[in-house]
Amino acid sequence: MKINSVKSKLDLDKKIIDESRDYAKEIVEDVQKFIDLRSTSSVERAVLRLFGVEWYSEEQQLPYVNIIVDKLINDNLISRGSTYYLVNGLLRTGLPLKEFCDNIVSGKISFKSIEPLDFEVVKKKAMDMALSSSEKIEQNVVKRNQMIKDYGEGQPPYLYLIVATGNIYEDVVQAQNAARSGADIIAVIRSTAQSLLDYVPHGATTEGFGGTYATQENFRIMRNALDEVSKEVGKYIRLVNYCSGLCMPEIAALGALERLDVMLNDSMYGILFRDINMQRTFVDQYFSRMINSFAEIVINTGEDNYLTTSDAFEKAHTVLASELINEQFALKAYMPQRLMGLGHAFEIDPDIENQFLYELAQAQMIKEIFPNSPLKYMPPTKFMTGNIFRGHVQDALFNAVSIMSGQTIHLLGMLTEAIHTPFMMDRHLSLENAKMVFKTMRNISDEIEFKKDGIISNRAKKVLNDAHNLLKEITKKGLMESISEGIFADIKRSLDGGKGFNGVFIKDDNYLNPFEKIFIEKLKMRNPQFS
Amino acid sequence: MKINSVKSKLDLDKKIIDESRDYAKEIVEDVQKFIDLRSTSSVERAVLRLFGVEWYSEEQQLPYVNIIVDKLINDNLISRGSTYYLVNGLLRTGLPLKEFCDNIVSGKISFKSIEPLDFEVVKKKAMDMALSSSEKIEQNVVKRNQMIKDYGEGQPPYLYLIVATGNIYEDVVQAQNAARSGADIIAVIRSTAQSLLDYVPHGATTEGFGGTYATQENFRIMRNALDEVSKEVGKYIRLVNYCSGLCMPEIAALGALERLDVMLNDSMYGILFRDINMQRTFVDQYFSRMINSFAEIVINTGEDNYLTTSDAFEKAHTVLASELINEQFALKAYMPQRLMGLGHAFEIDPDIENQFLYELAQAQMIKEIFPNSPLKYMPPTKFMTGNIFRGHVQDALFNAVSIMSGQTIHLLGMLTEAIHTPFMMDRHLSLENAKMVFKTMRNISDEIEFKKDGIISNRAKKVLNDAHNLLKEITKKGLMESISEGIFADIKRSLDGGKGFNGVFIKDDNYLNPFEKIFIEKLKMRNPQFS
Amino acid sequence: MKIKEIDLKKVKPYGDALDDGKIQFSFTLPVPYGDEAKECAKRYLELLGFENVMITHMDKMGLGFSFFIAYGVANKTIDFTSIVVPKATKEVWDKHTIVEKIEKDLGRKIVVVGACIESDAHTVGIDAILNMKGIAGHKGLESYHGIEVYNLGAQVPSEEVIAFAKKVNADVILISQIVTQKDVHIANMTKFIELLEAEKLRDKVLTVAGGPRITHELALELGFDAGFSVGTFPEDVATFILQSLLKKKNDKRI
Amino acid sequence: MKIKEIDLKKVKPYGDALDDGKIQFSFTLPVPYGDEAKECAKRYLELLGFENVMITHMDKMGLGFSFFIAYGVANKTIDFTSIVVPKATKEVWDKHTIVEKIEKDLGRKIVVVGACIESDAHTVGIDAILNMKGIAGHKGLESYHGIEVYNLGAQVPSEEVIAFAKKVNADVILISQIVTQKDVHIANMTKFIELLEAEKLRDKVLTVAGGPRITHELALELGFDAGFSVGTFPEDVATFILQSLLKKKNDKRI
Ligand code: B12
Ligand code: B12
Ligand SMILES: Cc1ncc(COP(=O)(O)O)c(C=O)c1O
Ligand SMILES: Cc1ncc(COP(=O)(O)O)c(C=O)c1O
Repeated sequence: MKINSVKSKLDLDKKIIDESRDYAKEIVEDVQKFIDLRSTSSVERAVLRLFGVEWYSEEQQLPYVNIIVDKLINDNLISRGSTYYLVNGLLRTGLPLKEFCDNIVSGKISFKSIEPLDFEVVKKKAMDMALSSSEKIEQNVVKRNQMIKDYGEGQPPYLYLIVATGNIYEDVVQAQNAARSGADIIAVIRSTAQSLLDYVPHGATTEGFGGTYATQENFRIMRNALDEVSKEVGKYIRLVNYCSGLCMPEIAALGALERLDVMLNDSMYGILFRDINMQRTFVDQYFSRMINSFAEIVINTGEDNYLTTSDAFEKAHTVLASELINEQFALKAYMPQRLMGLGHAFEIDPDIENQFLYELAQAQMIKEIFPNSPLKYMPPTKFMTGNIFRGHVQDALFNAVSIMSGQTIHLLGMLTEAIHTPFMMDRHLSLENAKMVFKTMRNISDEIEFKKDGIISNRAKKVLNDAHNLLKEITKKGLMESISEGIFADIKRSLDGGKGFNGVFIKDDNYLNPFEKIFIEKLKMRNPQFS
Repeated sequence: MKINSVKSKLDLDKKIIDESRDYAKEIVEDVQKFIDLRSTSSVERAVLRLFGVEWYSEEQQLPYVNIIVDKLINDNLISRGSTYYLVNGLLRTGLPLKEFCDNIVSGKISFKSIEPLDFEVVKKKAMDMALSSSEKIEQNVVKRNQMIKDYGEGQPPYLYLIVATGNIYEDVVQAQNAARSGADIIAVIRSTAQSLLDYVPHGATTEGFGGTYATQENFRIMRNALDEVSKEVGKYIRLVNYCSGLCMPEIAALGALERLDVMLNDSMYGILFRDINMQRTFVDQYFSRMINSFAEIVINTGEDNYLTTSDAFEKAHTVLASELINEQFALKAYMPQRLMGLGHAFEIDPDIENQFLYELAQAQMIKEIFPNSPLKYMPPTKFMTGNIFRGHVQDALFNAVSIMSGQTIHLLGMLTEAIHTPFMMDRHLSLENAKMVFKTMRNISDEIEFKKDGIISNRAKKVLNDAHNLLKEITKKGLMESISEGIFADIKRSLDGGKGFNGVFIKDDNYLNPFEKIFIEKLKMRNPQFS
Repeated sequence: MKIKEIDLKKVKPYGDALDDGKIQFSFTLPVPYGDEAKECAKRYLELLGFENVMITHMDKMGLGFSFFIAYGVANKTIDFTSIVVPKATKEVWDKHTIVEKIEKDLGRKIVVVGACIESDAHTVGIDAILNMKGIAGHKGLESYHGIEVYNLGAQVPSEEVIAFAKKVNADVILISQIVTQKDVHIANMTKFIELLEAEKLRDKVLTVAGGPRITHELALELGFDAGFSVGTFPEDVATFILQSLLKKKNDKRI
Repeated sequence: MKIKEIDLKKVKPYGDALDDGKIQFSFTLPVPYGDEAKECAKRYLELLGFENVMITHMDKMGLGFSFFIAYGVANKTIDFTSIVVPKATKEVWDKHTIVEKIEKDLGRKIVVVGACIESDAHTVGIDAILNMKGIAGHKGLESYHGIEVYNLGAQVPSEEVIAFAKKVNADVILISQIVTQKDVHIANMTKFIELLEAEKLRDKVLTVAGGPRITHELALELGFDAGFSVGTFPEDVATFILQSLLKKKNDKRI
């Protein structure tokens, strides 16, 4: 993804930025120690999916991976990880993958009944198998790069549009038409209920609620549709889905396998906004991000959400603080900055005098602090109303700030935001709005400077200072404790509360996850910053 | 009218500005010599109107002033001006004004039949009468100032809206509602045909064509309506009409008498866009502006019109050149800068990359060159389409440039510009758009600086240079010759061509216009720059 | 005045003049872009009964879809004077008055339970009504002396809300529904009321619904005692609750 | 595919899904702002035949007027396949071809007279067609070898245009009408054609009208030979003229 470079204009104090980053690092290292000791049911399911276990049991109405991992849990075997038992079984039975899994799922074979081979023997085989799976993902990376080379791509700010009909086939119609109208990136919004499902639904789906289920087959259908339209419009169209919720690592695996390009993935969103257990989320995000990074998938973090429940003007610094934390978590997962689509949003009340200046200050500040990250910029939502004409102007102002401050991933604001999930024509008008503003202001970021110690510059400094103070405070308390006190989004979550806690387990000394090893090794090679 | 001050950002060469202004001065002085020798039928009618001759002959379907001046022309008396014969007649007959005029109009008394008194005697009486008329106008000035003091007023950019139903009573409904929605200034658009009528229609009118006739009674009705709503909304609402066309000086007189606040008045618009004779226009604009100035009416010049027939990007410099000329003409008529609402417009094709930057350059440049004039900024019209949503965004960009560059009189762009004369709801939405953009960007002009030698700054310099060259060329040829070569708006007009030429005459040595004398004297006192 | 008087018994849209009937439209047709599409859009609006139809803009929207902006004239009239809209409260009291009246007139505290029920996770609206912070400077019910608030949060099943309300002996249940896609709010609200009836609580507790697409009328229709929409302040809701409880109290007395 | 196929014989608006019938509206009613106004707007759209009407925005517009934005569902369908739109030309030639064909096939120059007639002073449109400069890089007819152009400018009375056309023996008269308020363009165009008929020139010269609200259909209806609207290029007009003149020539031969 191309990232615009924007010159520094805010006169921010580098020392405060560096210190803030150091605090964030300290905060995250603390949590990472905790993460390193644990795995989760969804991590193990993701591992199985990476091995290719993509089947679904109609009888049990569950994916194979869930049935298998549940058996390992019930058999008290999970602390070694799913790899060991899968590979051990394959070696012992000599069955092909599908057949072996069929037998486990149907109960014909039980894990306990298979004699364990020597760890190193299993590990060797597991590494071989994982290597060949990883190659599939690497081929996706190659293919993406080739297509971008062949077709070209848009230019930042990339125009990002959502489709959300609930029916993957209707989504295809709308996504292709959005691309024809100028979209660069298409996100298929997920059905609301999905993030709290502890399994990934299966197959092509045509009924969703406020969105379309994320399934491997739906990923494939949409990827094909976008490849088709990429060719037609002469521009590689990126595909997005949500790597969030109880199945975060599995979705990461599916995204990697089906060549998604961008995934919403946040180290804390699930905790705060879906009441998913903290421990579960921290562990899940680590492996998810490693997969994302390996697949060269750009992640999008969810700080914009904070501003839907807390006030964007008063709590602007929480966005920055959270981004610094998200950055450190991503680095821990061997993700380079160029894949970190840190999120922020244009959500200050437009009734505040000089709102535009404050939004500009915030957007420019974030860009200056994360110059190498493909920032994800969210449009106004909370202060949109049923007045679509006014909304269209709010969106135009948002578009203006985006191009003025060099944002990378530009989610399109919809004039009907407060009314319904977007109509096809809403998307069309919204694209037209953004394209027009971007074109007419193309080089504005290069042209305009900010007054020293003016409203813009002072606001940015204040927000940075506040974030600095907040991070300092979190360093003292620890992140988990801070979250339990409601530091982000005015939402409080406890260490053992929330959904999915029972999926967390402490890893055995003999725990095995060959993908983690391979990814780390290759990511170190690919990104010199980690070696 | 308050005028925002904007700091200099474009690094324009003061020498080139000064030289350009000197050229404009030279150009205008040349024309002024020509003007000083002449008067016109409409100037003489204006004089009569200032004396209070406001009646209308139903029988002849003409205003008294037309009938009277036509008689003077037919009797070959006009070169002394209308004042002498009117006042002489009054003195000789001892009749009150109305009765005397009745007799002239009905033909019962003819001017020729009245023996001429000594010039000085008539002059003395004329001066007395004119002085008392002028006081009425001065009272209007006092009243306006008092009302602004009592009610307050908007802040620049002042929101300027048009009404144009054709029916003055329907206009009142719409104008009052526009004020209630936030308008600062209301213009009653004139019926299309009116500018080419060689008389001012009479009475309250309810049928117009694309606008409402400008009549003294209509002025009164609207002034009362706006005074009423000013009180209601707690803000003095200004009234605008068109001081253009064949009756320019008369409309100026009516505007002064009925307390209009702003009048469209241009030294060349009639020539170019209404094919009114050049000589007629130059003479008429001189006396009109003097009246406007005396009544403290802000004029609005019409350079925006150039960009409807020539290309706004290529011919941007003609706007500046024309403004410099309009400024000099106004100075000759003893009008201070603070009353010169020089016109310009946001009319560059939005399909040109960086259009916004070019518009901003132009608007800022004009503001820097005329820092003390209440600039009139016109919205996009030519590139508006039937797509009202896109149009609303174009208008938002225009609003942004206006607040960024400190414009004073801000004509509201209408999302339906390419479709119909504005609906009530169009005005409402358009006000909402501008108010929102202004509020959200309130202090932006103070906050933002332009890169040295960037696109904005270079564009402004280029336009200034081109205007400088153009003015230099006009200096050589003379303005009249230049116009005949199509220097403005790609339109060519000849010295003797066009409408209304037959109304121009050379003044006698004994020519008398007491108002001119009084106005000049008082204007010199009021505005030290002229004494 | 020389213009037609507005006849509120025969109202029509007003574009630029009384009774010109002008309406603006935008819509998409699943037909390929071209002159035929434009004509089709025009005739479609004519088919719907509009006159003087003008397609002012047409655009290609991908393959096989065209977008239109249009103006047209509607000729029917409606009698404005006959329209009566039921309202939850006639008069809204301010916080101070409410607190005073709770103490003096009601003489006991009010227990309120609130939640975003079923699939809905949009808590901002109900939080605005219930939480201390309130909205736009208007403090929420938590801040009212004499009101005891339990805010159960997002995606709470109706069963849980009702069970909780029973437990704390609630006077009022407030439920919020923001998502309306495929009329899911109607389904959720109906389910809630049915469960409440099954529990025989329907007449014992006051039920109040809210959300941007909830009208008082709709709420009544679905069996609630009141409905509140966009722009509601905590005191609007508190007034309704208190007035209803005072009425109950008086009714009992009689 | 698991979605309904589009049936072009039964077309309905498409909001977010096939046949959902969604349309957006905005309009003003001359009624005072308030809940009754909102209900009135809703019922009015229902009266016009729309279902599922949602007033998403209401605003006060001065005294006694309210502005509304709404969405609703239209349930009628239209047969797209039956729509046929008459067009001035089947195929448009480029300038080069036109100039060549004038010389070779027509064998004589074409005389064109153009004007903005009556009250209309909007010359930009007709200038775009006639003047050297043209529009968007497409040169105007003046630049065509073989076409002689007289552009009479703004606000020319029909009488003058016709007299001039007679004088120069025009093959074609082009008239432009931009202002349409109170249907003044219809009145002006009708007057023009009547005068032309009175002069017995109706069958001798080609008549072409143009302007943003002029359709080919409307022009034919009013007695013109063709009409052109927004987005017309000089070559569109030149092609029509040449094709008509060539046809005339051939018809004579036969
Ligand atoms: C903030 C927000 C979110 C946040 C919610 C955070 C939170 N904790 O609340 C997040 C990001 C989580 C979110 C998620 C989703 N959202 Co959402 N969201 C919004 C948004 C931008 C603002 C809503 C809001 O907070 N308004 C401000 C409050 C104060 O207003 P209010 O709710 O109307 O409340 C007032 C009144 O209605 C009333 N009121 C409300 N409730 C009650 C209750 C009672 C008892 C009373 C008396 C009064 C009352 O009083 C309040 C104060 O005046 C709207 C768009 C918009 N601008 O409206 C979309 C919107 C509501 N979301 C939408 C959707 C589809 C979703 C998702 C389903 C998307 C997806 N597929 O993932 C998810 C899932 C959420 C779920 N399960 O419900 C759609 C709903 C479409 C529809 N009409 O059906 C909207 C309209 C956006 C859109 N155009 O697509 N969303
Ligand atoms: C420029 C302009 C002016 C300029 C005109 C300068 C000039 N010499 O032309 C000035 C400032 C003088 C002006 C004045 C007025 N205008 Co004016 N003006 C416009 C504006 C902004 C642009 C028109 C334009 O130039 N379009 C660009 C050209 C290239 O497009 P076009 O005309 O459609 O032409 C194309 C096609 O239609 C076609 N075509 C056009 N004519 C012909 C002829 C033939 C034979 C053919 C084949 C093709 C053809 O080919 C062209 C090229 O593709 C429009 C708003 C808008 N954006 O449309 C208002 C607009 C047309 N004006 C309007 C009005 C009301 C007026 C006034 C009456 C206002 C007043 N009361 O004073 C006056 C009076 C003018 C008069 N007597 O006619 C209204 C008309 C409303 C209506 N539908 O009735 C409009 C729509 C603005 C509005 N919303 O109020 N105007
Ligand atoms: C990181 C992230 N994940 C997920 C979502 C939303 O989807 P859900 O919570 O339904 O997975 C969001 C929403 O903005 C988000 O920011
Ligand atoms: C100075 C001036 N006068 C008059 C007009 C228009 O009105 P008319 O020519 O009908 O007088 C304009 C239009 O923009 C103008 O700029």
